[in-house]
Amino acid sequence: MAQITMAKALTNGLRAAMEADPTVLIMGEDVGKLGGVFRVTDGLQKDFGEERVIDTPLAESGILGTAVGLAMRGYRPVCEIQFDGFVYPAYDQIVSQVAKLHFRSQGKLPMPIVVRIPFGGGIGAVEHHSESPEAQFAHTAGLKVVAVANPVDAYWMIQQAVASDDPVVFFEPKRRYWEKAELDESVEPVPLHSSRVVREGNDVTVLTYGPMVKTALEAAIAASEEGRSLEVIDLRTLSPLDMGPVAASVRKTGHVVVVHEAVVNLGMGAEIAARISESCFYSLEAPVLRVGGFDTPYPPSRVEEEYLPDLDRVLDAVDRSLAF
Amino acid sequence: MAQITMAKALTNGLRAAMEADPTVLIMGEDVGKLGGVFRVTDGLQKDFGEERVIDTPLAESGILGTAVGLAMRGYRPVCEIQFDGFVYPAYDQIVSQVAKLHFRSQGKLPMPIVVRIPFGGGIGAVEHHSESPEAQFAHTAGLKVVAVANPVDAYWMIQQAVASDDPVVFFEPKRRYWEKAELDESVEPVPLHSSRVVREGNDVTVLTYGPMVKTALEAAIAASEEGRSLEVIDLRTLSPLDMGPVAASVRKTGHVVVVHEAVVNLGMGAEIAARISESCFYSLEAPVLRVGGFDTPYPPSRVEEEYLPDLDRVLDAVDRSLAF
Amino acid sequence: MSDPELGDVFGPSGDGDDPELVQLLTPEGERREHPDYAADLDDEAIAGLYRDLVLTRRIDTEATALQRQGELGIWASLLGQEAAQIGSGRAMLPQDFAFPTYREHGVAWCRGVDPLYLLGLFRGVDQGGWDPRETGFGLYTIVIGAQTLHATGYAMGLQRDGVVGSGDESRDAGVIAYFGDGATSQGDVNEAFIWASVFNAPVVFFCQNNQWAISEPIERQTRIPLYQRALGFGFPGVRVDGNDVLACYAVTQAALRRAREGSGPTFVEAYTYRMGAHTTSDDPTRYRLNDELDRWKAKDPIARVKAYLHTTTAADDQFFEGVEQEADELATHVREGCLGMPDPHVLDIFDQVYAEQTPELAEQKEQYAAYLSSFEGAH
Amino acid sequence: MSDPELGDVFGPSGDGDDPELVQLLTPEGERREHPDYAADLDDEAIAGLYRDLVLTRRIDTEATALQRQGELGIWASLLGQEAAQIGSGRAMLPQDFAFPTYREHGVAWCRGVDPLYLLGLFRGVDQGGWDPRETGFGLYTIVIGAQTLHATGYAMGLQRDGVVGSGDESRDAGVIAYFGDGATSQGDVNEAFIWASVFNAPVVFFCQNNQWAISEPIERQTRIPLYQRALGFGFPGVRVDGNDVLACYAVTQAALRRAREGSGPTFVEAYTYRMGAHTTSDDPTRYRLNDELDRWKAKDPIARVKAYLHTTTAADDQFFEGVEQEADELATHVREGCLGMPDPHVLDIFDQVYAEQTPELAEQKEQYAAYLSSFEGAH
Ligand SMILES: Cc1ncc(C[n+]2csc(CCOP(=O)(O)OP(=O)(O)O)c2C)c(N)n1
Ligand SMILES: Cc1ncc(C[n+]2csc(CCOP(=O)(O)OP(=O)(O)O)c2C)c(N)n1
Ligand SMILES: [Mg+2]
Ligand SMILES: [Mg+2]
Repeated sequence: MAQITMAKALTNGLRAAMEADPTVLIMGEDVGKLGGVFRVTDGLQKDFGEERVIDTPLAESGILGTAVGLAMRGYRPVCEIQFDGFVYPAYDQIVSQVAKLHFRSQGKLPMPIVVRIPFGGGIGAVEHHSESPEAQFAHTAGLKVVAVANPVDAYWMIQQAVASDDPVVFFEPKRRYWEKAELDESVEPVPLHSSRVVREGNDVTVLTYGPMVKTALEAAIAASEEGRSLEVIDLRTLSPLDMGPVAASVRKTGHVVVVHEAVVNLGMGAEIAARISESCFYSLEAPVLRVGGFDTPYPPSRVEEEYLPDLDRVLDAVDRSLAF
Repeated sequence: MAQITMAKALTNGLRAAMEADPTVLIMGEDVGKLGGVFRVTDGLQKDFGEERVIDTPLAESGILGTAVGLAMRGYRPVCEIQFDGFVYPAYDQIVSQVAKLHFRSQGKLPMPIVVRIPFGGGIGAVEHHSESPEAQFAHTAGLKVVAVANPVDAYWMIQQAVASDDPVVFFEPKRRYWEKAELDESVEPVPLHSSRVVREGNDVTVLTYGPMVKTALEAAIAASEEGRSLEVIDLRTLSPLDMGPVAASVRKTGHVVVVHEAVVNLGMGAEIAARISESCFYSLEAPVLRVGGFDTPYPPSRVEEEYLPDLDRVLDAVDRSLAF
Repeated sequence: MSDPELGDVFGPSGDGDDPELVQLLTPEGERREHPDYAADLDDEAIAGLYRDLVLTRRIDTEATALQRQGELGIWASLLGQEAAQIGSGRAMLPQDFAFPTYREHGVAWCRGVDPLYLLGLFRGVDQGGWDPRETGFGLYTIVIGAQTLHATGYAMGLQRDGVVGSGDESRDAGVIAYFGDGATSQGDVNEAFIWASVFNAPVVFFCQNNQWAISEPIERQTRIPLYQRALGFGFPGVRVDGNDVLACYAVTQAALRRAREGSGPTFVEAYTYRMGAHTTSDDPTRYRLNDELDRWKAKDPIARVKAYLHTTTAADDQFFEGVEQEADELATHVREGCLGMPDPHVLDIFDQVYAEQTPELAEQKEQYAAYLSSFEGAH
Repeated sequence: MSDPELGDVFGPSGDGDDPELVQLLTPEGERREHPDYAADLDDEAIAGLYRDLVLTRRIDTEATALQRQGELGIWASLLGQEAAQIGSGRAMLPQDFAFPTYREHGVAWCRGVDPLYLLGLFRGVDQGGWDPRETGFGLYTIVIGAQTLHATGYAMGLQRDGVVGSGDESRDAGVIAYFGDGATSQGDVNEAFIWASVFNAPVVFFCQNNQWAISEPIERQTRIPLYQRALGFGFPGVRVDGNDVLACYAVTQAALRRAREGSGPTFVEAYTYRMGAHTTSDDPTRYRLNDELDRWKAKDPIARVKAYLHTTTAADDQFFEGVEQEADELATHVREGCLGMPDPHVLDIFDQVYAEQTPELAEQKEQYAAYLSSFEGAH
């Protein structure tokens, strides 16, 4: 079977979604001829035309605001935000309109909109190109939020997100766009809103998503060389959270480390820690430890390697948890 | 001593700040002749002129964006956002510019901007007028975030916020604007970024801020009639959090309930719960319980009383904590 | 580069005899000719518009009274703006779609939305109970300007559906985006202009310039007449007497035709006046003078139609009495409907968030239901 | 309402002989007269501009090369836009203030910002190390359009400081907001127009229309010439040949004078071309054709000044050689400075977040320092 990159898997997933449903549209800056700055929409305008793959004016609020109108008319817009840091001009339309219209209309106006956001750091970029704003969307009722970690999930989850009648904020870890995996299309995908154990272990549960899944897996390998067995869970869906596999794991290990690139303060780790202590209070042998960004803006790229959680910082937290 | 409402205390605080420093400006929609829809800036344009109290065009991004430029020129803009739900059009300027310019410039461009946001529900309003977006700002490094709960704090904290060289997002609980208290200006205020025990107790620690402080105090009174002693802490500052008094209380009680109007999922309670279990793991006799908004948009006002945390829901959580 | 003379560009005062202002019916009820616009309405149709105006105003009066009596949380009165709304609303075809603000009660009326739905929103029972798809009337939008982008997107959807410029008049459709003078300052509204222009979208931007954005006069939003904003975006702008229902009808009809034909967007500035407070929570005596109000009273949108109809055979005393009676009946409907409106149930909100319910939320609902029922024993 | 003929409004092709385009120096190096604009520059001053142009281009070339060699994360080339930037930058007085995007390397040069600071940003060492207050040159702003509001606010600050229209030419100041053609679609930029217009703020909106926003041609942002956008907001707009340094200088100077005098904002559209890729990460062969590039090559902003200077006595071979030599030295400075640039220390970022450090962050720094030093033993 051929190896496929995450970027290409997303392209193929989008193509499949567009073939399956003529109401699916793609819109954003440079998504047409250029195929997006990460080439995720490469070739789609050529094949589906300018009416379905729309190079928009340079204005994110406009992208989401017109997407709302298109959705009201029965379309399924897939909006590309060029980089994480540029979603904020569209924030109002996302939280006050996209997230609320189903509720406002008591279900008469579903909002089947996907907001694709390449996110996270590690690519040596300038300011605003390495942000991790997922917690803000997860905090917004009415949105569903997912993050993909590998090409196979990317292929299926983008199709599931497009098929969803609810708005989905879809985070793509840009530093992992060029990682490859084998994609067997005949294997049935798991549901969109489910988390998954990606490596079994007994000593410590490592919870993560998006770009940090790879880091966590590497940490697990390194730990196993020291005789420590880490269970790694890829959360996949950030809202709603799928805590079933998490709770099962925590009951087994009693130790939890949550890892993400986003600032720790009020990041996903906060919610996960709070929920675990609510649901697994007596199983916990140590507090849930959080590894993530410091409470600073994302720093200049020459220090991002030290800013971002890495294998060592994950292992350090594992040590601290076990030593608690 | 005269009783003063929170709205009036804010007016007086702003007036004092404007008298103390000619670079202090007020800007926003309807802040001039009208004195703001809540009359917090009442009379200030008359006394300080249109150059210092600026009725702006109707555009929140414009308000914050021009405030950035004014701050660069040495002014201290106090921006009024008319209602919580209308801060989102300014979100980009707040999180990508106001919050980041000190960092971007390595301290050369301080951003002494105050963003006043009347927030929260309970006033029978239509959509977008009852939101509690504080967690999103607390998650943003570079901002400081506070919430006031009573007229005395309002009077001092607004002056401290204006005097701060850092940007402060200043949340005012609109349902408490007309609550009164005695203001003795000769009593020295506590620092801006400090939390405070507002009622001592031994059985359960109730952590809250803004509009829910009053609710928590009422719950404490009701609980005391049943022989339960609640310690109520007004957090006052949401970023940075002042966890000192919190930890001391938790070590004493072993039981914690966090209360806020905002959606529980990724609300302030999540961070507080995570931190408490990090710092007081062995003191906790029950998980930190959270009382707040459900994971829905703010509902139509005819059900808001049932949606909002109230005395009964706080007591219910207290019971659950003690029964754990 | 010559300095701009502000006097040159600021334009008309809005008086009826200003050439820039399209007017077909004077405040005195006399009909006027305009080189570009004519209302294709016979006197009977004008009598129909009169009825719309009166009934709309009655809904408004009744709702204001209900708010005063504590039955509504708030009410945004359209007093003075009836002609702008009825004129534009009646220019719509069934297949057209309107995106309102929170004040378009007259347009709602034209779209067949039961006024009780409007009251439900302001009472706090729901956030707009009507069906936007059935009525071609979107939900009220409170975040200023947001709906102008929705309108533009919807118009782009019409283009993709092949119902713009197809030549089939029974299918071709257009969109109206309503917004106020204050809204023209929002980024979203200007982005909507750009989108509509670039994609040549079939949308009419219908701005009711009622001279005020709460307490802020129009000078806080622009230093030139608003309809000229369109010049900067490459599509036509026109200022119409917003208190003249015939002119509003004719101008909107022409703009909608253009839209449906595939000739792109138009900006219509309906020059009118907010006769009442911004909402029932507002106190306009703090910021504006009575003589302004008096000047506008003389331009009342209903009085002039009545004056005109008196000169025709289309409306006799019986007609006017009939309309009054209908208005009374409507007021009763509104009042009784409002008082009898059932409160929503808090547990229902959990089901309205998503098309596909989440396990989290289902659980929250269940827990909250259990909590609520724990009180039942106590009573 | 007559249908707009798009042909009528779309305006000039941008060719030099179009009357709408202000041009003072043709691509062939011939000087032209313009009824409204003249550059108050003698040949020596023009030779100075030539030097600026050449040195700016050299900084750009060197930075591009350094990026290719892995020394910079990315670089945004200004190739082709030197005249727009040098012309406008040199029209500024010391007390003026510029708000750049990420591409204004030529303006930075005029403001005395060491190019190494620009490289530092693109290398990822910091986010702009220069002092905006000392240089009157704001930090690079990457979020499209955001800086236009900052510029407007700063200009409002100038008004409040009494340094607008005071009549004292040594004190009166103005602001330039730089932005691209793509940026004109952002809500923020249009809000800046509204603010500047309503408050009559002393700001020049200087739009470098380089025909592209990454892969999107100008038609995706507007259907009329961009300078006409200003018409919709009530202030003058002017289109200048952006490859003509004299015209850019003269037009900007006039606009800045107007601003400083208190006559309000001006929109300047510098009609130019992005000769290179959007940034070093971009591949323009995917979306544009070579013959467009070739047509613009013939309008090179430097060649025409050189051609002109050859017809004067202000510049001889020695002058041109001197400039080349200076350029070589500058290139060395840039290269060596870049290679020798120290990396930042991660612990420093904790101190740069707030003016008043928080206990939380101080603690995080301490813990992280301890963590980092725990590795030191290991090595
Ligand atoms: C984004 C946003 N900011 C502020 C408000 C508060 N607000 C409600 S109505 C209004 C004035 C609107 O004026 P205009 O657009 O002229 O409409 P009008 O009310 O006169 O019909 C304001 C500021 C809002 N609803 N949305
Ligand atoms: C808000 C925002 N959205 C998207 C981007 C990504 N982006 C960077 S440059 C650019 C194109 C800008 O075009 P233009 O304004 O014409 O300036 P130019 O690069 O041509 O100088 C885009 C889309 C951004 N920086 N900010
Ligand atoms: Mg208005
Ligand atoms: Mg460009």
